[in-house]
Amino acid sequence: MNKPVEITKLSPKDFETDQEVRWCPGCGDYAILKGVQMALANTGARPENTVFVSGIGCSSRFPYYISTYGFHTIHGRAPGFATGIKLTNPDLDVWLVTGDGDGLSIGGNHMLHVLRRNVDLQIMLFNNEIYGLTKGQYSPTSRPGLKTPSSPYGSVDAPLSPCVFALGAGARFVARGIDTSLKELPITLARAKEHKGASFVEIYQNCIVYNDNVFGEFTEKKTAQDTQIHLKDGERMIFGKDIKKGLRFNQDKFALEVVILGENGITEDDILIHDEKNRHMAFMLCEIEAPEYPAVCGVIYCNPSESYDHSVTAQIEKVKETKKADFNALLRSGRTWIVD
Amino acid sequence: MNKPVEITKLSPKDFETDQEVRWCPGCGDYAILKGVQMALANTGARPENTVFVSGIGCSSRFPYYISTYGFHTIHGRAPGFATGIKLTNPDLDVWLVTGDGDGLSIGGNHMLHVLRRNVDLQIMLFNNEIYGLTKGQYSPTSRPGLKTPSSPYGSVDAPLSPCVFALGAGARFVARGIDTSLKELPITLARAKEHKGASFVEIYQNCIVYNDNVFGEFTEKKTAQDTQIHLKDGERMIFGKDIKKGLRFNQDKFALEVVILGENGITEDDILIHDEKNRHMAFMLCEIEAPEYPAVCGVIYCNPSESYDHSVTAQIEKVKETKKADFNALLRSGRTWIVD
Amino acid sequence: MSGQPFMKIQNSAIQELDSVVVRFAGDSGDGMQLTGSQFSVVTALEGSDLSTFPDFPAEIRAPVGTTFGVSAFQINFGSVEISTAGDEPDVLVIMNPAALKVNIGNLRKGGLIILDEGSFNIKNLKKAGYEINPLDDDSLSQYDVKRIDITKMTVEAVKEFGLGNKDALRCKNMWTLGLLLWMFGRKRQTIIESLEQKFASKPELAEANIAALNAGHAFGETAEMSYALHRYHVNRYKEEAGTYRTVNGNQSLSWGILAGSQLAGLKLVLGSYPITPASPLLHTLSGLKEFGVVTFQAEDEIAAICAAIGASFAGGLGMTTSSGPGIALKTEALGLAISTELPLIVVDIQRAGPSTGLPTKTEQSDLYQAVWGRNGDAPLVVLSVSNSTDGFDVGIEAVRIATKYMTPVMILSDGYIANASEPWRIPDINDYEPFPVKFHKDPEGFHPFLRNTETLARVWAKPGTEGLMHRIGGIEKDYNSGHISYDAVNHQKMTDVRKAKIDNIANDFPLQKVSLGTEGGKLAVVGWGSTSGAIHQAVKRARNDGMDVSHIHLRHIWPLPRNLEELLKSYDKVIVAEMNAGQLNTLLRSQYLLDTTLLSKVTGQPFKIQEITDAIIENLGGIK
Amino acid sequence: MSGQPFMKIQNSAIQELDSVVVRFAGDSGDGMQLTGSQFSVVTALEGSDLSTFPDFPAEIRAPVGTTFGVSAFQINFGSVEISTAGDEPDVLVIMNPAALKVNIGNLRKGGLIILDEGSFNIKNLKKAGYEINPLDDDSLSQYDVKRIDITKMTVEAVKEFGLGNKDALRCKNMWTLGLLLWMFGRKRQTIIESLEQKFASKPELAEANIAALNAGHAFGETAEMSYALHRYHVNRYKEEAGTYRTVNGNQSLSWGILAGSQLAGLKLVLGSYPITPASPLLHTLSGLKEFGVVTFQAEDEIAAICAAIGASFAGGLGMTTSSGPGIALKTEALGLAISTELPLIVVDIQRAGPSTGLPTKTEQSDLYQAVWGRNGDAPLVVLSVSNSTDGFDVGIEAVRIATKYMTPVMILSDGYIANASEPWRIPDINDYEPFPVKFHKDPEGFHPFLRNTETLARVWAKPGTEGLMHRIGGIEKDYNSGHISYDAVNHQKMTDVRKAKIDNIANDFPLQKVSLGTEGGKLAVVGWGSTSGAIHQAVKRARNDGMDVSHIHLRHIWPLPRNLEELLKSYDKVIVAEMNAGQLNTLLRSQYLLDTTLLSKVTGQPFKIQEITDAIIENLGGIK
Ligand SMILES: Cc1ncc(C[n+]2csc(CCOP(=O)(O)OP(=O)(O)O)c2C)c(N)n1
Ligand SMILES: Cc1ncc(C[n+]2csc(CCOP(=O)(O)OP(=O)(O)O)c2C)c(N)n1
Ligand code: SF4
Ligand code: SF4
Ligand SMILES: [Mg+2]
Ligand SMILES: [Mg+2]
Repeated sequence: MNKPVEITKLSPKDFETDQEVRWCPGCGDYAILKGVQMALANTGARPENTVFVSGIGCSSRFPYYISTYGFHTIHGRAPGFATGIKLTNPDLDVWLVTGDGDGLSIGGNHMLHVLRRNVDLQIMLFNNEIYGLTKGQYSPTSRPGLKTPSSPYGSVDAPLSPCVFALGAGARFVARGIDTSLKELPITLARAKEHKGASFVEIYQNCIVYNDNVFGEFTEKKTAQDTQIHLKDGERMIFGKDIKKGLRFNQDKFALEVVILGENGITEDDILIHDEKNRHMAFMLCEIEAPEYPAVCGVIYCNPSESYDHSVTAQIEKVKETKKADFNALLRSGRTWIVD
Repeated sequence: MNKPVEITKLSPKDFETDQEVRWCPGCGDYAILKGVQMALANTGARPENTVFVSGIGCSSRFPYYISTYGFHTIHGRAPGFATGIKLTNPDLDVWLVTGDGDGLSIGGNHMLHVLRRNVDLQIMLFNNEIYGLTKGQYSPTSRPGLKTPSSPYGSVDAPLSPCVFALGAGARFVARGIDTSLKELPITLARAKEHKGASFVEIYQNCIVYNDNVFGEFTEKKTAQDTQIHLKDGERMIFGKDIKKGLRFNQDKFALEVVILGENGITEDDILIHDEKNRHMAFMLCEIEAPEYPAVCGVIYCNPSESYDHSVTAQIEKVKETKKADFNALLRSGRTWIVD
Repeated sequence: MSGQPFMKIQNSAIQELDSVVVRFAGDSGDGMQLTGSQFSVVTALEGSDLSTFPDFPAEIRAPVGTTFGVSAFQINFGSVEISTAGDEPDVLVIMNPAALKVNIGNLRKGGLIILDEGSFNIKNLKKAGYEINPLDDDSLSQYDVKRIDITKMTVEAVKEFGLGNKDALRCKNMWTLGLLLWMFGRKRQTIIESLEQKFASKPELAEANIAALNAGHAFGETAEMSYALHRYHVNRYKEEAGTYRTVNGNQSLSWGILAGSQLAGLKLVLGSYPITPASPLLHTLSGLKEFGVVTFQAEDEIAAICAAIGASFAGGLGMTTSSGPGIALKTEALGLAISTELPLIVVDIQRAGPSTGLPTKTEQSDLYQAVWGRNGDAPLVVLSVSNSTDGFDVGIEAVRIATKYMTPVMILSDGYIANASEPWRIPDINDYEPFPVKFHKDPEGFHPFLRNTETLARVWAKPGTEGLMHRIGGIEKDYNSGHISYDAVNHQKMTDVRKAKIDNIANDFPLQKVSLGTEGGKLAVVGWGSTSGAIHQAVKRARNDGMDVSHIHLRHIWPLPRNLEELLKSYDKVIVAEMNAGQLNTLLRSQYLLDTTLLSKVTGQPFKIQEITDAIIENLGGIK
Repeated sequence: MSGQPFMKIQNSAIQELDSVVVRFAGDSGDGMQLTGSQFSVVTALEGSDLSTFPDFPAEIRAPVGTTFGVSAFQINFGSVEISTAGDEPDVLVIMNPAALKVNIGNLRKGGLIILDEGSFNIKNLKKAGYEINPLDDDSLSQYDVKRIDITKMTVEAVKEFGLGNKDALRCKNMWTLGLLLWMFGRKRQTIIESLEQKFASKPELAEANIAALNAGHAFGETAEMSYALHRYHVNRYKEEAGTYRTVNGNQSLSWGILAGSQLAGLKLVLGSYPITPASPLLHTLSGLKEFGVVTFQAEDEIAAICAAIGASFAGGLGMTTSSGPGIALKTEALGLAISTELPLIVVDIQRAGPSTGLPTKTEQSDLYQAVWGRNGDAPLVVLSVSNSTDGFDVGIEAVRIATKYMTPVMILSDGYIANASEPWRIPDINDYEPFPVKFHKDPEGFHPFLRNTETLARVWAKPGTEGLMHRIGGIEKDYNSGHISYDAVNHQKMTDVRKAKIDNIANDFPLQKVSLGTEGGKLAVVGWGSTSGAIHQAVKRARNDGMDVSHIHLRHIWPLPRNLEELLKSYDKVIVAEMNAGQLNTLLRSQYLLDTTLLSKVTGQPFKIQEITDAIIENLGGIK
């Protein structure tokens, strides 16, 4: 890798493998795959320096379809593997693919700690609110009452909000995307890649077989403008087809509310300005939910701090500067005596 | 248990066992043990209907010292056991004792899900920011730079805030206490017991051997009034020896700030009123930290919803009302044929 | 019917068969599982013995037309005793080129192929990886191929209902089923009823499917001559009198454990996490709330077993279900259940490993894990399920042992019998002797590790009981007080008593019987679990051929039956047949120092009868 | 010196001893570990052979004066070869009544007790559970008791430094050490230096401790007559020439694995989670950043092993360390490492089980788990560490095998040798042959499961390499392409090749040697791991007594050495001695059908030489 290589810009197609894609026809995973391939091409990623790590689930089959290095590991544990890879070779660009079951049920703890430690990874959590691969049981993000093979009378579990959880875990980058929003998703993923540290991206993904249209409320193309808000740092949180809706902080209720510009004397000044670095705002934005609020998409929080792999490496380098690595001397440290 | 028993009020001493307490002299666990015994006595708890479940750690030795039923399980898994106990017999009053390692490192996922599901338990997390039992390695709540046997050059891990994590997990009751604050702790624990659902109580606990005085900044009795705030629902968040400090929400910074009544025109009206049911406020209160802010103690968030064990039981009872349990009929359901 | 000259029959006469193996194969979207199970139901209702083997792909819905998207369902039925789904199909029903490609290798030479010619178009051929249409070369010349344009005829048959093309094509399987029903002289009524039920809310679909079914049936009648089709008859199997149903291994096991909990008078509490092929146990029990069953879908396998142990601590019957990788995760907690001596049912529906392996394929490779896979000296009881119906009795036995001896019991089943169905003479729960648990109540001299001197079981005192408050955990306990103890002599004593307790359970097990054959002789084939059918048939045939071979099939893996050593040593030679690299074999050798011969198969597929027959012949020196 | 009439000596003469066992015992706060290790250092520096056994309580700081708060340190040293810390102490140093209570049972009859009379007050006696002061009845009459008011004399000695009472009393251990140094004629200088270093910032503490040390020493001189104290001399042991140090099992193993990674030219990446008694490996390696070692304290054992496997995938040497319950949690991930055929070092420092068990006590009960404890057919390599110094070579060997064969290697050590120290002739790293890893670079015909035809190892191609992008995982892989494969025949082939690869490693292991004795004969004692010292001594003594017995000690647990069967069968009888309920025994019986005799001990304590001697005598029929 020392000789100068001519870097030819790759296209999304260059990131395809020869393996037949084995998701159900119509599965949202196809669109995400395309979005990732676009993001890789757009950001000039090199296949040989890129690693996709996943757990187990439909979503976790992802690495087989990307012509980079890939490790399809075991259920829920991808963050451990990814951490090991990154600590061994911090130059690699490591992506983590997981599902709501893989990443939040069995793998919730590893997700928690990889976010807390801030390991430099791009983490994509495909949230279809269901266990796809095992044929449709409810997951930690499933809505209450959902009838599935393991909840024939309706689930009584309270669902988790992935982004709220991520913030609670101390994530320094939290974003959200929608499988079929192929205009926005590659941009969000590019931001994730650019961010040094753990970038958490929840992607709403439609499982056409076991949980079809669960996000239909706000993914419907026709009404999307009124049901989604795409955040931009430093800009007022205004949305809607007529660009007339906005998010305001109501100090009395101590909560966000949707207001209409021009109604009840609401002006632009009332609308909150998105501040990517404000954790309190991020919590509020992650908590609000359709249909009362718009689905919040794009980069919700981005507030970098030193990444774990960087700190670990830096500490080692610092010690190396002051201590010589002399193995024989190590063995002879402390009290020794000579027999002759 | 059907015959009428004369309930004699028990004293804290009645909750002691004959086992010699084996913590280090001066360990904060002693004070907490006393606080719990007081809370049990005060709330009229019955030893035979009470179960203490714990994982592994110094803190997790707790059940041996309480004369109720007790299960000292394995590292990090107490929430699973407690859930099983509660689902089997929802009439039992189940307490969970864990540490920052047990409950947030290896057991983080179970903590996440027991909070999300809202199982009716009192969860006490003894946070000493260290692994006590294994002799002093850093934990997920240890401060950066801490030198321990496993971080001889200083820890590079970013710490987790237990209460923020709990809120992120969807906890419906979040509180905080201090080991030696024996006036407040039993009250907070009584509130936890009263709350139906998972009650999460972080208790700052001093490990005199491996992390002595790590909370000294705000636990020092002399300055406590200025460095701690004890929340009361519906009351303004005012504190300080002269009752002159208060917490205000600064809309421009979109953050809480400590203000002094009477300075810069600050009046009582500027001070936030604590609302136990407001999640946004709870997040902010959990996030603020000494020394810039006071240590926030007492019940931070309490917003009940149906507990998991209750929902599960109710669903079963509802099915029982409509379906008869006939085992022979079950076996004969579907297609059968007769050979004769 | 393997062995019968299936094809050598007189025209137009109805041929009488002892047994026949039919395999339906098509794309995942072709509804082969439904077709197969409907065919099974009818076959069962008409009294044949049968065994089925659903063989579906790992993908939820693989791309249409690909080889890895092929789904198959095999049924073996007969007027004679059937105990496997059959080595090789006699009849292969093929819905697309990929299905042919994947399944042809296994068809009996001379076997019958019924295929949908309409699906053999260029697109499908390419997807299946055929360069040349196999209908156009002589690659199928050794078989009797019936090329029928099922696609076209189905579309024709349902035309009047105005379905879209997709829905119309979905009726192909019913057309095919109709033809098969005609071939084997089976009635359509049950299927018509179930179609009406299934599509109650969409009557046009019900009608179209029924029309297709009838059309397929009618086709048989009319095309008999032109296509040289034949009809066959398979008689009723003379079973014991009683009410029957079909059941698969996961069902019978779920019900068995529930039955056990009822006989013990305990609330059943299942902690589980979905995993193939064990999820159906969770599904089944989740639907049985009227029995007060609590099912807890935990966040992972560890929480699942911990909740089950917690349930037992609280006085319920804790149970947990999984497959190999999930069972691996339960290892640490299982040690706690052993150390605290709580009853617990652990079910392992084995699948092909190591690691993720082949999740939808079968194997018996978790025996080591079950018997030996823990830290410390940590003995427990291991039982195994031998066929689709056996789970009921094994389940009851497991609960009886777990509660009587205060011990975890591990039940090993596998992916093959989990999904395979067999007819089952439905038992009457009232015929089973209840074994109600007596919780300890007496505070006098109580401590939690007080033991029954006979069973060595400790007392079970549940929270809520006055005066019996106690604390237990995974640290070693004092034999005499139940308190924590670091004492050296005590640790030896406790280790010994834990071992003695489990060893002694052998005295509560029935003596090992010879499943087929004689005590003593030239050769015994020893098996355990789902290999039972194949071994049984192979030994039966060999014995019919005059060979001196017997079949011994183990239900009790640990402790081993107390007469097993003597029994095995009464044969000149012992073959251990198993679907792993030799795990029971290692166990038996270590216990009995017996020079066994291993017959190992690790393909993810069940044994064929022939494979066992070959081993028998080889081991008898080719001589009978 | 066991066996020598220790007490029958002439007054005032210096008695020459071959070896002696001294045990220091006191409260956790009495500094016994420090005293013991300082005494060891001096002893080592003066050239005796030695072996130590720190025996501390499970509690961090148990309440003062309780029996469960007793901390002890035993040292066996001599001019002869020492290989265990000694069966029974000859000299017992007692700092409080609880220490007496806990330790007296093990003192050799006639042994010497030096006790701090000042601590035998009512409060302490009560805490220790003594109703009557044992100094006042005749319970100690079989021993030679020296009652010295160490408390008082220490306080006296340090008075001039103006310490508080607590700090003053903390010097008691140095006073005692001074006395012991006088008794055994050892120099004080090294200890004085280390005290000065330790208390560099608190010179008054340094001075006080030194004063106490000197006072204890002086007391010996002056009180020799009045207390009938004696002096002893233990000569140098004639060791091989070289530079020596003391080392414990965790140190030597940490360094061995690091050495291995250096010889392989790989970055060492440790993923670990603290657990007794394995944590010191994490601690040691965390301090060696100058070697580029990465240590990752994970959130649990699962993440720890996953990070290690990830490290190996990325081209580092992944390593993970734990003890039984933690190893149990790694089971599932270990299956993935086996399935993906990545090198990995897994260290299990065994402790007494099952479950939490006795965390600070030793046992060898994870052998089953190591060899067999996984789902699926999942073979790997298992090595074991036999003493405190052996870990260095075992560590190097493990790395060599792991990287050469692309396989996980499990190393079994245990709590006894983890903490016990022995003198070690420090090797020169340059004497070891490097075995640099050659990563695959060639895209020509590349796929990730291309195998070396000789070793059967797959290629190791690391991310970052151009043209070798590939994807691996736990699903079965095609032998010829490395892609996912659900093919039946392929699964058999892959299962076979995984097994063959591991089996073949036996050819890379040295032939099993007889540690002591002859090839063939009446009796062999087979052991593995930390029992080596006790077996060695017992066999040595028995042979000296003319018995025909040999010692065979295994380092290679799986695969077993290729000549082991033949070797074992060359003896009339084979005893398998192990600290578990018979795990190696089961393994050997299953492999060789050999009718071994088990000598099992499960007390959390190492074997005594005598226990093995008894078994030898019994098995030789009492005749030599
Ligand atoms: C240890 C273990 N437990 C359980 C499973 C079974 N399993 C595979 S994927 C999965 C859930 C997948 O859900 P999710 O992560 O949401 O992925 P999706 O299929 O929905 O994309 C489960 C339970 C497994 N493979 N391994
Ligand atoms: C599976 C397993 N892993 C590791 C350990 C070792 N261990 C025991 S307690 C503990 C950490 C305890 O820390 P914490 O929960 O903070 O409790 P504390 O001792 O500080 O009260 C660890 C790592 C164990 N017992 N079991
Ligand atoms: S089951 Fe759902 S998530 Fe899985 S591939 Fe099919 S549509 Fe996608
Ligand atoms: S080590 Fe720390 S937490 Fe543990 S008992 Fe001692 S003081 Fe308490
Ligand atoms: Mg999902
Ligand atoms: Mg702690």
